[in-house]
Amino acid sequence: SQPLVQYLLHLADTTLILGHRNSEWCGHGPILEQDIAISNIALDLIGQARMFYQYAAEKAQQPGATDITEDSLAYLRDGIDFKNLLLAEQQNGDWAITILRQFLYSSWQYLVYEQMQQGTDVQMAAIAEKAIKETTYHIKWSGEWVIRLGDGTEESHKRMLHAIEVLWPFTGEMFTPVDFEKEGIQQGWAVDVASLQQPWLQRIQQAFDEAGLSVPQSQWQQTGGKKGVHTELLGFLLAEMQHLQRAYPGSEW
Amino acid sequence: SQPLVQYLLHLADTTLILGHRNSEWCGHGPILEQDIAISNIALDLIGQARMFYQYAAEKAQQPGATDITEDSLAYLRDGIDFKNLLLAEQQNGDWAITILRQFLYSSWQYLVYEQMQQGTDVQMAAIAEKAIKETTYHIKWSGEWVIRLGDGTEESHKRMLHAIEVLWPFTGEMFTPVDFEKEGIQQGWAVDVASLQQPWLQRIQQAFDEAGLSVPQSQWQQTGGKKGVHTELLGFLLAEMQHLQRAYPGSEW
Amino acid sequence: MADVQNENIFQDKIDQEIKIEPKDWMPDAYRQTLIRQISQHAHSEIIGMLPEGNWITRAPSLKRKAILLAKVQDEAGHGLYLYSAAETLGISRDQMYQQLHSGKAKYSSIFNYPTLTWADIGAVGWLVDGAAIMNQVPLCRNSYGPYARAMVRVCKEESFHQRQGFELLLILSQGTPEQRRMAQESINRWWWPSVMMFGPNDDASPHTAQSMKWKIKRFTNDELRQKFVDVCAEQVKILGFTLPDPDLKWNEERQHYDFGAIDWTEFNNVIRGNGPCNKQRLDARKNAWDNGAWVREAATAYAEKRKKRQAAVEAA
Amino acid sequence: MADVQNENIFQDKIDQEIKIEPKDWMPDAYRQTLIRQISQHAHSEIIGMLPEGNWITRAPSLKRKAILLAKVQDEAGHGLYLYSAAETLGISRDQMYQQLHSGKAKYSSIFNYPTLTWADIGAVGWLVDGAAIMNQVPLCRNSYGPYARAMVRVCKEESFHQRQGFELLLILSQGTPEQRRMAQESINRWWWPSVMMFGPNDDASPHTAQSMKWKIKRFTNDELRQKFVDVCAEQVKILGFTLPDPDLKWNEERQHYDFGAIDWTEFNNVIRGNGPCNKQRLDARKNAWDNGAWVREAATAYAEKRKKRQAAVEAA
Repeated sequence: SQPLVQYLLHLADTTLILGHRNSEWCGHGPILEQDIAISNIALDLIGQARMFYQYAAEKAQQPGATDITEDSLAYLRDGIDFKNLLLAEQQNGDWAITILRQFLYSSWQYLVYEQMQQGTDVQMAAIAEKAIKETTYHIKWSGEWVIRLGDGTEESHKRMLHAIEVLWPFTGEMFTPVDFEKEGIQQGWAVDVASLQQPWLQRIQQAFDEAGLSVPQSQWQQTGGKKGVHTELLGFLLAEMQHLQRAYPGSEW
Repeated sequence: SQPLVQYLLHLADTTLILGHRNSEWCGHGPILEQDIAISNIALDLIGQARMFYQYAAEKAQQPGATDITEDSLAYLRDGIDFKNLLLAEQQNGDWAITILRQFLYSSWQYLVYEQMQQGTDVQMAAIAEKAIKETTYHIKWSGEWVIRLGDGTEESHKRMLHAIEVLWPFTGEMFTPVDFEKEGIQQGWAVDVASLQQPWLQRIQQAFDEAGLSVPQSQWQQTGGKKGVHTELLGFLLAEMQHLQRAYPGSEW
Repeated sequence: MADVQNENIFQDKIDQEIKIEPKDWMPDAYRQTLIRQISQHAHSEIIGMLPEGNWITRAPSLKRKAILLAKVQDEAGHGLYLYSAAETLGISRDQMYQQLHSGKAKYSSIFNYPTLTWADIGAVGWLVDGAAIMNQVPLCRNSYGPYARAMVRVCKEESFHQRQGFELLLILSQGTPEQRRMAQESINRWWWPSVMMFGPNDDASPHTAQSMKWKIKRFTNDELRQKFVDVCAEQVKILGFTLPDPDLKWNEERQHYDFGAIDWTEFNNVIRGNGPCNKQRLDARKNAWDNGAWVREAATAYAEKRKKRQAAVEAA
Repeated sequence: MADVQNENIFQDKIDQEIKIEPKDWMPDAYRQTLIRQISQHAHSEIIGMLPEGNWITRAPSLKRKAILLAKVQDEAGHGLYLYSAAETLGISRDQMYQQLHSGKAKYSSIFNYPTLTWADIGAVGWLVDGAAIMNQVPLCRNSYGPYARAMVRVCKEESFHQRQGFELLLILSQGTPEQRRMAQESINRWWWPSVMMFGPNDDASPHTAQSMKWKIKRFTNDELRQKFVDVCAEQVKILGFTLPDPDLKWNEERQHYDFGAIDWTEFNNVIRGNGPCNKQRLDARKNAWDNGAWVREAATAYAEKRKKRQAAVEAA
């Protein structure tokens, strides 16, 4: 079950890290209602992460042991073992970057969950079924913001262009399967992400059209997240996130 | 020797934390020569911290044991046990805040070392003798910058006023002895910081006069650092600084 | 109708426990007192997000992270209800923000203290939310309808938060020596500021009589404070910790706990802006507001464009 | 004097290993080549501070923190020497910065890779500084006096840095399994980019011949690269790690290590701006520059005020 565990960790890490990033907005959002909305999405993502971590812990556990838990997986692995998409760990930047990151990600995640519901793994299918409802809302919310900012003021349009420039190189990774995924695709429990690129692009194109924005043409793409090769940002995020678990090992909280 | 150890930790923590803050500039300074200068001051302060930590470790060690080291003291205590001055942990902000923080601090540190050289503790006296030479340069460098920015452009003057507003509430703590200091003053190994306030203020006044800046009148002062009651900034600093020691316990580096 | 007559009808309703509603006549001083109190309360919820928000990224387990995030989000929601209640009195949310950012409007001083350890999240929940509830529960029956209804929703969630805070401390109390130390140290720091949350002593609280007559207030500061001390002095025993007050002692005669003198110098200092985090808290909110200006402008511009386009379509 | 005659004298000096000095006549192409090369080298030192600087605040011991900080500071010093050397050729430091910030001037592509673990600090020291030294030692004897003298100082410190990097990895190699894994993974990431530091293969490097005639360059890219591979292939054995090249093998006949084909697509990608950190590195420098503008302006304004005051005093 090693590739399965890796796959589950990839899903768990990505949702946790993105949830963590979104949660950094809490108390600092540009509009009170949107502060609540982004915190809500953070909560949804952390909730999804917990389901994947719990399942991963169950699968990774040696018979009779109890040392692997959702928290040991989230708090006691270093960056070299984190398998989140690079997109998820990118900084919040301004509101344009945050909502575009969410839209690019949720649009992908929706397609993943859609296929996962049909996969051979019953538990993953159940998680996907629950999570896809939340994701539907995340796409709607972030997509509306993409249009609002793209078609808002000159300033907001400029910031959206900047956000696209910053984030686009991190999208290719979503559709590039690594070894554990390839094995899972063969065995039927992993989503064939390469096949999602066209439908994903269509959805992005549609929103961008409405927003007056252009999808960048064939640009260089950065990968590595799923193999534990991250950007320099993740190390700082984990140092902060894991501090208490590391500083007071073996404690109950 | 408990109060002595606490006193040594107060000195060590303060110089380490300020050195750490200054080191954050490395590679990001406004002028290449000044990037080198602030890194140099950071190095000096970290060097001084090491001498105090090593001495504290020696004093805190149980006979025959070796588990207390400069690194265990720096990396394995949490904020509640850190005794640095609050001034040291304040964020770098802009260059005005950084150089004013240094000037306020070094002007105090110089007076402390001056008295420490006359103290009853031979090892502290030796550290002070070595360190005071460095501190002399730190005052000169930062004092010149205070004058340069205070008497530079309208913008730089405004930023100096802001820096004074931000940092002044953290200066009173330098002259307010806590229990371990009071005991040390009685026994002759701690510096009577209350007596330094007037000479310190004179030095600041002199530089401020030349810079066209005013010393704030009797303002409220924040204390707590020496007792482990810090600002919210220290926790984040320590999470970052201590990450590797915490994540890989018992490793040699 | 003459004002005197209005005033009589108004006070009559209040005496009969009939809610005053936005369109009803009310004395200007009643309106102003309510605006001041409700907006101050709303601001407290918003500023109150910051000290707890400070630990969201460092919560020590996924469960705790989710609980804390949900709690801080609830506070944003409370802010929302309360701003809406205040708006029914004829002040806009932007006006209220402006008063907050300029320093004209106040918020609860308790949020000018820093959260320094994870245990503070527990202490804030137990003591600060606990004190808030003492203040707020009577407000569910206050005479102004929209405010009373908002408070019903707020109180329901607050008491949930308080239980979570207590439970967090309970876990720490059963934990390692470091955890127990962390929790006790946290209680030591938060106790007195929480006791001060009830405001000045009654003899130094001149507006109380009028507010009680209007049923905006139903108990005096000292009555509520005593109740709070009585409850906490018992609860702290369950935690196995102590409250940092050597004078705290059960008084058989009064059937209340006696407690030590409050350091009103500190209280007044913090109110005057000289608390550990006054500047930091207000700066955080002002930054959020300033950095969000372009977002709000874009949203407005887009909404207007849309409206125009729709009008053009309908006209065609 | 005719240019031909000048050119002969110039080349004569070079052939006799006499240094060219700033005031000497030199061909424009020589000057431009040197400006490009020295400023590129200076920029590399400055950009090179960033990947290592990334770990200063997280260095795992006080000793390592001091060593790393001193090293990064040394690089700033190298930048300073080199900018000064370039200035003797008639370009100002501000002009050079502008070329860097606009993307016109290049810097070594190696610094567009991220430092992801503490082991990277070791790998950068061992491999990146190691490759740099291979390139730089011959430059100590290059024909332009100020550049040659700057390089003597640079090389002395660089070889010290390289030893520190190797020693850091050696400690990790003797450490826990996690530390060994961290180190091997780091070597895997840094090996090929380091091999690419020597630039394109000789047959794709058109300027080499002219540069060698001018003694700006003394060995070809491939010669230096081979030397680097030969040295590292031996040193990695001491560490007990491996280099990520299945084709690496001692060739008895050539008395050199054979090694695998280089992925020039990646090399060209990174040079064209598509490396993992190109944008981030340049943004960091541009931000430092932009945020420092008011500081530089204040320093200039103050210096001028002072000068005027002094002049006024002297005139009086």
